[in-house]
Amino acid sequence: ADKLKVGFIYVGPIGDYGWSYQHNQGRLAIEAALGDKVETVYIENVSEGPDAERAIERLARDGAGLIYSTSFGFMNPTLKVAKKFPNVKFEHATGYKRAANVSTYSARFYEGRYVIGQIAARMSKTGTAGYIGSFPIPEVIRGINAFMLGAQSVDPDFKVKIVWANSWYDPGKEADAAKALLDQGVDVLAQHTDSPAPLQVAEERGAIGFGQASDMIKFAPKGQLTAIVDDWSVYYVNRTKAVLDGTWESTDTWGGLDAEMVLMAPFTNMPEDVANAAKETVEKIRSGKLHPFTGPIYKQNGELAVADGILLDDQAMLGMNWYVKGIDDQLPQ
Amino acid sequence: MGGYESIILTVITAATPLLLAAIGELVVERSGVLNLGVEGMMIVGAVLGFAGAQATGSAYIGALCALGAGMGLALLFGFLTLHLVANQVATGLALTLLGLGLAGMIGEAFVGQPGIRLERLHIPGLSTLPFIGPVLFGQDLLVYLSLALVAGVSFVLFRTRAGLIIRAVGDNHGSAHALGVSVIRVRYFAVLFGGACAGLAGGYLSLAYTPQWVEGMTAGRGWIALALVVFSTWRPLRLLAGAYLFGAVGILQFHAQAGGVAIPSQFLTALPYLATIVVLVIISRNRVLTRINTPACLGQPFVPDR
Amino acid sequence: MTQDHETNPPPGAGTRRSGEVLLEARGITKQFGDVRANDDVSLVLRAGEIHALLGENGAGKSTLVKILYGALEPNAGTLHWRGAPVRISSPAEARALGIGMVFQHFSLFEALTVAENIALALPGGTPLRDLSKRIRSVSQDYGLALDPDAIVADLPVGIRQRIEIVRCLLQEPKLIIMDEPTSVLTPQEADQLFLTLERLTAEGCAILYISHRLEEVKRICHHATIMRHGKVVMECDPAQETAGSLARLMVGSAVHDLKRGAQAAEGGPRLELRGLSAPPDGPFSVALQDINLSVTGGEVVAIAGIAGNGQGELFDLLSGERRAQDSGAIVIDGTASGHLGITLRRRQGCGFVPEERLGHGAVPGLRLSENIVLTRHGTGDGLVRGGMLDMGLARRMEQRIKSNFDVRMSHDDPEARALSGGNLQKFVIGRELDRTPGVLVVNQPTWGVDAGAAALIRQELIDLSRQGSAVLVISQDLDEIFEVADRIAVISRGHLSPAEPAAQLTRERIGLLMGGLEEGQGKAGHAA
Amino acid sequence: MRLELEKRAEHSRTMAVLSPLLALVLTLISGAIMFALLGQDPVRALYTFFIEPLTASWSLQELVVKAAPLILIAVGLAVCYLSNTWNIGAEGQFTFGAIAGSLLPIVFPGFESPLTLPLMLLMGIAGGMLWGAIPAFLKIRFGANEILTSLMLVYVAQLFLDWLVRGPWRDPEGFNFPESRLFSDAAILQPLADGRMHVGALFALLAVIAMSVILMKTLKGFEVRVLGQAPRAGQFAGFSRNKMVLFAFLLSGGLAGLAGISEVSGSINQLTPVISPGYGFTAIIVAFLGRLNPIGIFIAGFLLALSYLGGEAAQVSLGLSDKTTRVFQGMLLFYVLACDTLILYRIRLTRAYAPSGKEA
Ligand SMILES: Nc1ncnc2c1ncn2[C@@H]1O[C@H](COP(=O)(O)OP(=O)(O)OP(=O)(O)O)[C@@H](O)[C@H]1O
Ligand SMILES: Nc1ncnc2c1ncn2[C@@H]1O[C@H](COP(=O)(O)OP(=O)(O)OP(=O)(O)O)[C@@H](O)[C@H]1O
Ligand SMILES: [Mg+2]
Ligand SMILES: [Mg+2]
Repeated sequence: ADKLKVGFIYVGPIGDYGWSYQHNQGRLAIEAALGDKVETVYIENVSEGPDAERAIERLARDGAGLIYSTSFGFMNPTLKVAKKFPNVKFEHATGYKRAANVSTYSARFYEGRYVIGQIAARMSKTGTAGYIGSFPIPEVIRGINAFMLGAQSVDPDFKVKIVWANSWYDPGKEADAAKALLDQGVDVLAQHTDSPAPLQVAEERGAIGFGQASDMIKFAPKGQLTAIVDDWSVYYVNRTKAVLDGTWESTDTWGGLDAEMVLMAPFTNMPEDVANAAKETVEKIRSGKLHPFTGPIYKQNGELAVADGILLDDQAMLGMNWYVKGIDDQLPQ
Repeated sequence: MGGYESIILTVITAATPLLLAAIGELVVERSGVLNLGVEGMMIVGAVLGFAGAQATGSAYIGALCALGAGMGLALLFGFLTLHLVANQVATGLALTLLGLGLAGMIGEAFVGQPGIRLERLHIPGLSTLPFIGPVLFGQDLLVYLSLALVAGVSFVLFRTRAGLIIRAVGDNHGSAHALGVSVIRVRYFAVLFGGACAGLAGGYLSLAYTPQWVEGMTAGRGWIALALVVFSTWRPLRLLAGAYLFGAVGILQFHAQAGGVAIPSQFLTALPYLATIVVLVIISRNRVLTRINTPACLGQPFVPDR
Repeated sequence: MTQDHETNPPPGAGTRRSGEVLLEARGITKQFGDVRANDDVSLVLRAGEIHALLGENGAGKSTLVKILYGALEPNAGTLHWRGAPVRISSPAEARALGIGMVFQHFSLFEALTVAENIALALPGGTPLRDLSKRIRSVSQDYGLALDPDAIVADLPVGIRQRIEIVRCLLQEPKLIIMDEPTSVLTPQEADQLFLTLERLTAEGCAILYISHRLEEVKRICHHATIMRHGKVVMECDPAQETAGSLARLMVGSAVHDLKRGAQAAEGGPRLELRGLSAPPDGPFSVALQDINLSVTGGEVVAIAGIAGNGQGELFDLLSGERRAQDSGAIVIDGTASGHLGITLRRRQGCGFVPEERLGHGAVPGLRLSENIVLTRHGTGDGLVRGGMLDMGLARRMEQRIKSNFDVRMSHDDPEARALSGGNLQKFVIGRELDRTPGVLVVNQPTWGVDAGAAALIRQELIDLSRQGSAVLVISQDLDEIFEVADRIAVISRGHLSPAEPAAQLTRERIGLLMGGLEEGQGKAGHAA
Repeated sequence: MRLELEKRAEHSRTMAVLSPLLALVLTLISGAIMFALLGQDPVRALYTFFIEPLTASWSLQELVVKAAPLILIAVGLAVCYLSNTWNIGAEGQFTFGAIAGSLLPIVFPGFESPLTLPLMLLMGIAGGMLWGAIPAFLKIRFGANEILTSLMLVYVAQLFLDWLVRGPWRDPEGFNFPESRLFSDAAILQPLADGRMHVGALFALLAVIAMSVILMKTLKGFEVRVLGQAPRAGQFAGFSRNKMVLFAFLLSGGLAGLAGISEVSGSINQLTPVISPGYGFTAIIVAFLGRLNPIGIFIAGFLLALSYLGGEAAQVSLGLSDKTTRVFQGMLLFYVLACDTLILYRIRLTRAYAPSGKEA
């Protein structure tokens, strides 16, 4: 009975091989690391609408002492349930509202995107990359900006074409988007949607691209340059231990390459110098020498967004809804 | 590859699963049965197609498995709606639910594995011709099959006795029975054919379109296929046009986005749906044609006198 | 027409029980749930013979012939074809033996062409184009002209009957089963059919002929088998019987003649049509051309005509299911009513009975009491108050109609579909008569109804008129028309001839009018 | 031997009651077998699915929360299907109703008065009606097939909502995340008890009662049934097919819209890109499962809601996957549909007919 029950709420099926799949890997890591001190349970495919609160409450009522709600849309439901169960600890991914028993956490994927931006600029012959977005939310926009800043650090005239799939994962649609981009003359693909479909398209068409959420090298042995891997296991194991130790506190964690919440898959299919440059960038970011959003950064209309030498603060990054100069897409306002 | 030919290739790829599923459903509906379980049969086809290819290493065997999977679910549907005269609408919806569940269960083992791609058939000499080469001669087998099915279904339905019987059963099952046509048998055949096509459509997704298994990868294409059948007023050639139109609008919206058209992407994404409505409205104004082509017994239960 | 029928002797008369035995049924029994539709029925059909199968509604005739045709399976009994036992388990097997059938309720496909409809009943292998040629030649040959490329939905009932017959003929059958083939035909069409039958029997064909029209049975049949409650009660030579004696044999008791009574004192016109015209309301419908008619209280006026000449369209306009373009074209009790809907016309005191009982006059899946609400919700009978239904009242009305009009049912207030056709017709007419409507329009009052029930219904129509109501009967059945009508008009291709007193009209003249004799006289011509 | 159906002369009232029970028994047996095959204790699994959610007040309330929108939508759809109008776009009408109803609390957050909620609900109903009126209009005016148009409009409504909450209606204090501002208390349907059950549940109950009365007791309900079963007879009765199409779409759209705004106001308290776990589609199943009868729908709504709750319970306490739930639900539906055959037919196994010999 002194086992800690750890609950997970997933927005998709654990078989999506993307977001929910990676969180489930984190859950398995807890079981592997903490063995019989914990018991984990999960509910998958929980819609972000009215069902979320019930699913979370179900876990709390079933005796979970720690609950991870792993999607932004679970934010308000998590807080509501947390209010009712002050003794249960909650961890909400990618949100911004906290409480005494609710922590938030997310990963600085944009650090990885800066790295792949640089690689893209070095590898592209046409000087244009294609970028498949899921939905225009700050998380994705931040990624696009980081990618662009990375690319511009190599080639100031680099271009990026953006299409929105309006879906987190629909392999067919993502593939169509990828093909449309390649047909418009891009030769490198980046994606912020979850399926390996765009990479498969790149592989087939002899183009290159980057994996998303996990290492997708199997899907594109010649086409994947690297992948930004979501790795929640370190964080999950630590936080679960903290509950076991009684040291858990409400915090906001935003870990990146240095916290090993974001990993880069091996750099392949690129010349050694490109790979070395990339590794160097990773190292610099990890050690804090390089921050992707360091001024001067200009918005699309030329307005100065971040002054010279200033680091953009987390608050501004969290709600980012502007593009950096050089991107000629338009955001819904 | 030049711009237009690859756009056309993309459109063909996007339209093929819709076309495969819809041409099967067209035959089903022509025989008077409404099977709303296309999405369910497709997704089971997708997962078993993938599984079959993984197990044997052959995408063709995978496609056969997909076909068989679709037929298996169709058989279940047939038993309920034809033998037990259960409500077809509700049974079809239940089939979708069941299919999504089964596929997820079966697919758990295959998540994260790259699939085996159905090869493109390269016809030496022809497929390297500029423009028409890749478009006409460099496709995979299922693309040709989908086109052959349209031609074949069109021919069989309107030029052969078998097709005549199918249309007759859909038009008036009572009369067909009185003439000695085994209504139930004809409908079983049609339902199984529809299942085979839906299964293949699913297989196309996991073997050719995006060779992988991801849960829920049909993403509503079964519903679109159903809509296309209505859109086509149950005529195969119009179905072909509809599927390609839908595919084309879907692809072109990505080109519009990438080309920097300043319209919110949601509106562009909604375009294929809006276009379908508009074209349907235009078609529907010719009510005589619609009436003659609509199977009069669609969805109605039939129990033979014995 | 290819033959002049004056020069042909009238067919029939005389027994010819000499031909080869083609089909013999022994001890056929068929059970439907609690109903024993056929009980140990035996029957012998010979080549060259027209064999009548008689019986009142529900006697089991259709059931028996469906068994002979392989469309139903008997529970017991055997069939013998030319002396050898056979099992006929499907219509295809029956056709292979040489048995053809013309169904009582058409077995046609509306969305298909005539040729396709016919092809479905023939063995495969004939290309449609060759078949079309054969259809053209055979149908010409028998005087039943058909356009093989026409779509059935476009065709009137009479032509549909032709398709059934030609379909049967093309199979070159040795035995033809006809279930009430003449119920939708004009006298001329029926005569043409009889010639065809005569020719077929001369060629050695056997014909099993079901009809409720006893006169025609007497005229053309060589032998008759009479059924009652599923059993064969008697065999006879119909030529030796009278229509009355045949009816008595069928029903088991006498059928009374109609009492006409004197026409009531001439009232004013209650229903007037003044230059009523209407364009076709669909691709398959007939245009009505300048129709004039006046029906006064106290009389029954009948409109004769071949099916599909605008009767349905006229009925829809009279009932208000379709509005007239000119509101003055239909005058009811002095009020211009062409623009009114059916509910308002009912409120004016009109009653309507359409041709189709199930699906038009009544909803199959609803109870009889609910079917009363169908036509009487807006007539101020108190069935609806403040939008709420008074089903108690409806049930009391149902009881009343049931007892007043002898509607027979197995239990109280059943669904309409559970009633036999004849009983449903009694109910549908009783529902309107129960209101004593000032104007009653009835389309085909006794279609497919047996002699006993038909007599009852016709008597009710006459009685209503004698109470001062105007009754308009649309019918194809000339016997019926002469029985009930005071005046008769004929509709042909959307034109209506002036109504003339029944006593001054002969069948021949009506036949000519049906053929379009007076169409468009003195008026603008019409396109054919 | 072969299976034969014999049509009953009329609907069997006994079987109408017995068939769902039979279906339930068959489901339980098959479910037990399936769970045993998956290595579970069948009794415990079935208990988790069907009984456990009924044992606690909170889950009973959750059951109501889940069932209410399903019932509300399905009751409206039943009127459509009874009148032979094929609205399968309730999901879109739900969404559009939610959008329209949320206009007040999002665009005019300062407007807090006792009128706020009633106005929101009315606007929600109006929004659903508006979205339903489109396919009705296209059908009446152009003869466009409503199955297709109403389905396509689902996607359009969802994308429109998506655009709104990511664009103009984004919460100004929400760090540009895709969500609207939270509704003020004046715009929230109040809870009925200590749990999440809110006033919206009463709408479902009222709708069931109202629709039962309308369908069984009023001329309008009669009109619905007549036009659905025999359109020609409906015309003969003086009812208008076109008006019925409009009526059915407005009614079902309005109820779906009401369900939409009730969910948003009562459960979510804000607009988000996803506001429905497919209520509009599940409600189609509920409508048929309840045999298009309001009382039946009431029961069916709870049954389906129970299977969702039971499914979650099974995931948590038995580790059964979400897919098992769906398979199980599919099975339940199949049995219910199959057993309904008995209402209109007798089933018998017959020996093949022997050509000679008297009675067998
Ligand atoms: N499929 C059936 N199921 C149940 N009962 C049936 C069925 N078909 C016919 N019956 C019953 O069998 C009896 C005989 O019907 P049948 O149709 O053979 O009569 P009929 O002599 O052809 O009458 P009609 O003159 O009206 O054509 C009727 O009482 C009818 O109720
Ligand atoms: N398919 C069927 N299933 C069940 N019962 C049927 C069926 N067809 C007919 N019946 C039964 O047959 C009777 C009506 O038969 P039908 O309509 O053939 O009339 P009928 O008995 O031939 O007399 P009528 O000449 O008045 O139509 C009803 O009692 C009905 O219950
Ligand atoms: Mg009969
Ligand atoms: Mg009959």
